[in-house]
Amino acid sequence: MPSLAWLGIFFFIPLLLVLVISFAARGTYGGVEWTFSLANYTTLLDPLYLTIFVRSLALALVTTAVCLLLGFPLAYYIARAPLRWQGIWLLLVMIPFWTNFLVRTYAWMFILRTEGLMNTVLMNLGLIASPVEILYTDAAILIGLVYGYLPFMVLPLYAALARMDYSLVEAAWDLYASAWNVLWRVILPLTKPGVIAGCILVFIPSLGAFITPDLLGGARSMMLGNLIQHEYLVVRDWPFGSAISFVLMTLVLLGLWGYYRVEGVGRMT
Amino acid sequence: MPSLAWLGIFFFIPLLLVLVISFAARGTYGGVEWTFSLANYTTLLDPLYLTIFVRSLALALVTTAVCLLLGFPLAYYIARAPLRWQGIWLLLVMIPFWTNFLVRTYAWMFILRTEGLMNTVLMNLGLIASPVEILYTDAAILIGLVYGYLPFMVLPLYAALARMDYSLVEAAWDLYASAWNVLWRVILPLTKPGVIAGCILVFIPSLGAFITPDLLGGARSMMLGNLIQHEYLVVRDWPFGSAISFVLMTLVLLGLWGYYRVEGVGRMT
Amino acid sequence: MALNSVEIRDVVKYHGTVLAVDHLSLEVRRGEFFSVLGPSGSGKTTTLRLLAGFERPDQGEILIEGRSMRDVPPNLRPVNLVFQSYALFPHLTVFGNIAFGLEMRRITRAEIQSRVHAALDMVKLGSKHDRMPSRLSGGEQQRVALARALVNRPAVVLLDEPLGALDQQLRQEMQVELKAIQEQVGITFIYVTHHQEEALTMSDRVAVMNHGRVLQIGSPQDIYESPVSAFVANFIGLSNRLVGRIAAMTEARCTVSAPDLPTILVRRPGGVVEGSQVTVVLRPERLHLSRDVHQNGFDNTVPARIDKTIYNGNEMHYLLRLSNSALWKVRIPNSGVEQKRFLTGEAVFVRWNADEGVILTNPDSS
Amino acid sequence: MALNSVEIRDVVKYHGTVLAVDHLSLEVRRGEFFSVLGPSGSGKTTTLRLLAGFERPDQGEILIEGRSMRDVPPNLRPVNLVFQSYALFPHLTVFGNIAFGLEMRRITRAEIQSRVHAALDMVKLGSKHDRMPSRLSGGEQQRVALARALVNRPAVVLLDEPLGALDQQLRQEMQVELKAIQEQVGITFIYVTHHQEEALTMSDRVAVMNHGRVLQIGSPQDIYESPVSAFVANFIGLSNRLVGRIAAMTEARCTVSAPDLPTILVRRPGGVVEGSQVTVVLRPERLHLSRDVHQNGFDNTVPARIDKTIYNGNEMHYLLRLSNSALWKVRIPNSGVEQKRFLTGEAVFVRWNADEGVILTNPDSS
Repeated sequence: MPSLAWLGIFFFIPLLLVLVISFAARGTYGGVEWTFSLANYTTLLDPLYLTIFVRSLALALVTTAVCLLLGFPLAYYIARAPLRWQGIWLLLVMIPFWTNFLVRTYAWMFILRTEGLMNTVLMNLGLIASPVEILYTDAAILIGLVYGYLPFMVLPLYAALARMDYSLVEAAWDLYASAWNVLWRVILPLTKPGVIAGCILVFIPSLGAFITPDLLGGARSMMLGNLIQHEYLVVRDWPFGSAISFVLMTLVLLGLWGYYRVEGVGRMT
Repeated sequence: MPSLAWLGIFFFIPLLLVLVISFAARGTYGGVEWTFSLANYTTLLDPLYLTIFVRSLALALVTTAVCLLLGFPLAYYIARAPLRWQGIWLLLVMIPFWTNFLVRTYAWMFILRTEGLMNTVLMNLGLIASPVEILYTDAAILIGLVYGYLPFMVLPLYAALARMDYSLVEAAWDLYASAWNVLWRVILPLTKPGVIAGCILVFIPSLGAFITPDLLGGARSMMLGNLIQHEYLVVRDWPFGSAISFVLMTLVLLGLWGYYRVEGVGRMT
Repeated sequence: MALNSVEIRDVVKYHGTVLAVDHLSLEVRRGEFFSVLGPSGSGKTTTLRLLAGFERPDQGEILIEGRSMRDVPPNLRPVNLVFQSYALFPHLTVFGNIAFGLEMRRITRAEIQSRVHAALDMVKLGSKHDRMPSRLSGGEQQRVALARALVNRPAVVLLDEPLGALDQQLRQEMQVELKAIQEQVGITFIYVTHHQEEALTMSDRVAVMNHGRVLQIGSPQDIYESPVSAFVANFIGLSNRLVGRIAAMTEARCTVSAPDLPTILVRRPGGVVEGSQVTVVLRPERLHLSRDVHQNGFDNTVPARIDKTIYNGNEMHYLLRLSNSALWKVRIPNSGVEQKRFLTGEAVFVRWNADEGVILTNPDSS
Repeated sequence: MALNSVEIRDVVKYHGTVLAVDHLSLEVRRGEFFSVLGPSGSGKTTTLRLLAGFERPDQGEILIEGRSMRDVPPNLRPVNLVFQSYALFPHLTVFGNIAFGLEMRRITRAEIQSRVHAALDMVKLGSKHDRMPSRLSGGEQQRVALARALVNRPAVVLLDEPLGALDQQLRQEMQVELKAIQEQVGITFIYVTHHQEEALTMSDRVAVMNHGRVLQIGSPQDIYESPVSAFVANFIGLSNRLVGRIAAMTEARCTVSAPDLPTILVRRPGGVVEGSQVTVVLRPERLHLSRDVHQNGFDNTVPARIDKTIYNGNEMHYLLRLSNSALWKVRIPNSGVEQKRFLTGEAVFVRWNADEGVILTNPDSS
């Protein structure tokens, strides 16, 4: 197949290059010195970097969980709405996607900062006495990430729920299942591919995000995305940046491969 | 609906804020001075900015077109493959998505630069005599954008093609249609929602991209995304950045609304 | 315990502005095989969904086993539904599907085992308990759906066109089997269908519905032999119609005269008056054809011409044009090689006995 | 011009390792309504797809109008297919669907107009030319699919179970209509179905297929009255079977003896020998029942017991247990109110004439 050929070149050469560079060393003035060493990978075992790894994973997981908890009822509501409303709802959900990522993130800075919109409104309403400090905390990063990636959760969930045969829900209900059991024993198993797809689509960019933590996070909030950005743009240690990136990708692909082995890949579509 | 309430707050407040800020003025030391003026919008009519607008639109359109031309045959091939292969193919197509955007872009820098991988290979093969200058041209931006956003084109195209009733293709063939007419009169009209969705998903982030033009584009390659980034991060003229962003969003939404009026939104799903 | 498994009392149900069920009252006896027969849009499926609890009546009341179902959600009702599409859980095995209802009711694991296997044996699927539904044939899926309802031993099993997706031959086999299973378990079955043959062959009683109302309730024989309206007569099998006036009456019979036709002798129904307009309904298989006007032994003889002949294997269908230009159908069993068949265009005489005709006084109350 | 519209010469087609069509040879005459009847997996749909050109034979040749179709793609073949699922273009109106083939062949706009409207009138959809297919009923969609094929005036129209998605009543109406349209236009129809009644009522000739091979080709009467194998007999309607040996022969008849049964008189077929084992096939509607052993006028009488009775409106189905414990079916038309019905468990006599039985010498060549 000619398509196979260009796909291979176009898709895999850059990834192979990342792999190769990750075994090289930083040149004196940045750039790459073509030696072979595992130093970049051993450096990653430094507690400094392991901490960043764990913090980033935790934040990405929490982001994914929050998106799932918010997105599932929303997607269910849309999928059960009259057909002519479904499209309009989906457009609305996509709205954040239509604006520049940077601009959206700045909007959240305006909202969350100490003398920002949220505190002003809440204080004027008398709900709080003194401003809540949210900006430059992990909570602010979480809000920014959820806002940015919720559409990626809702769309696959919607697709799975819209495709689900609703008579199965009725069948479970008829067969003595409570609302909780209908959700847990029927809806979730049937829409699992959509749930997994949504979680992947949120988890991966959350893990690599650097603009949101940069702008909304505190001074100590170095995340994996920032670390890679830092190595590439500031320190100009591309080999080390590549190594971080490659470990990340490997972890993600291993997770997917595990899922594939358990579930069969046909269901992922 | 409680879902309506949180959706409204969560989704629209940040956008409204962008709109409000776009009518304000830059404070002396950055930040926002709360006056009302249309100055930010009139500034946009300056030929300097109009040129950036047109250049960005053109590059985003070309990116979308190239993604469509590459993505359609690929998606068709995947959708007609045996079911068990479809999932594997989709995973492969998603590969670029699994790596950090920054890292991917740097990989293209290594490949495209004058003494880079591509020129080395082509010169060693004797296909070219002297290195081709691609890095720091619009062509490099194009390659980077296509690489980054092709998965967003392939996925909705695949979904539309997989859902298409293949017997309609056979019916057209049976009714004297040539391969070209089958494509043009049957397959494309039937998968139009997927084509539109794919084009939107590629066009919008292409228009707002700033990392790719920043790294792969030349010194004179200021794009809309860079402009917004520049206004926000360097000049710190948030009101002007908001105005650019808002105009962009309005254009996109008008385009969508026009499509909705013509086609009915139910089909977009 | 109540005598009736199900009582529907004056139930009204709107879908938006459409009246789906119109002051419906019905009683279904315990252990009965009761069919609700009607065209699509007649309200029969809505009736079933009201019984299952997926929809609530706008007015009226539903009692199951003498207990009001007002505000009782589907999971607390003693009924189980066999869906038209089967609605088998695709992520569970055959066993898992059938055990689902028992697990939800927290039956012990040992009892679930024995009851599910008994149900599997009843529907002859004992060996396929660990298959996924997608690997079963349509007929097998149908059996799993039935077992999934029966295993719970509900008061009533509701069946929504359960044989609709099967092809003709399998459908006929399943009719016999379904009836046998119902007789064996003794559970009340309420069977919704638009297929008249299914309703006639399986049911103890049939309710014919149209436009949300019940037109007639009775045994299959009642419905077929004595339809109360032209709609029922037409919906339950083929029928020929003749509109005329009652010209004379004796104690047992009456004479109907229609333009351009000889007078017709029909059994006299209750409550008709001389001179009133009536419709006579005749089943195509009750008519006889001959070339000879003088043949004896029939009360009525009408001349006609053969318009079309259709060979059907076991019988011939003839379309006839009568002298009043009405189009009638006649079905004659093929009695073998020596049979004389009639040809298109031939002049023939249609004959039948007075008792074969049914007089409808209300021309159409559909 | 060739006499035959279609000739299939020794065609073999594998799907992977599965033999879908096994050395098939067929000739279809010009203007004929030809049905290919078989169960699913019999190769009938593959045969149709080979004719349409969607699949290529692995061996053998196909001629349409005397011209070899080797390497001719579907868009250049003078045939049009009516799909089982209709396959109407959902983005085109009824007019656009029917005009599609004409537009592809660059017919002038004026001629397209007149031909499409003529086709619409033929299928009685004149007023719905600007509807989208999704707004049509199943029967209307079926007509559009037919018109879309007929409007091109192909040499052959191929129909793939076109009535499969319609319900019983509509299907019977469409059978009559489809046959009338075919007679009107005079185009060769090749009709694929698993539905024996459709094949019998509409066809000039029927080919019965199984396992990729043709078992019998003939008129509907031939196939129904003189099946060549038990598979054909069973597939074309219900049948009762009796296995025995030829005990004696006269010029016109032979006597068959079977264990635990009286000897049976049957019409003598060609090529049987005394003592050889044969299967006698009897149609359920050709049998008569009585309580009285001494009734005259039939060649054969066999005692039996009623096992099950099924009321069907127009007829009674009886399941009988014979003295050799075989299970037979008998169909008796309901002849009205005065009729004596038989009850489950009753002892009866089954009677029939020698000419009603068919002797199969090859027990089963399916």
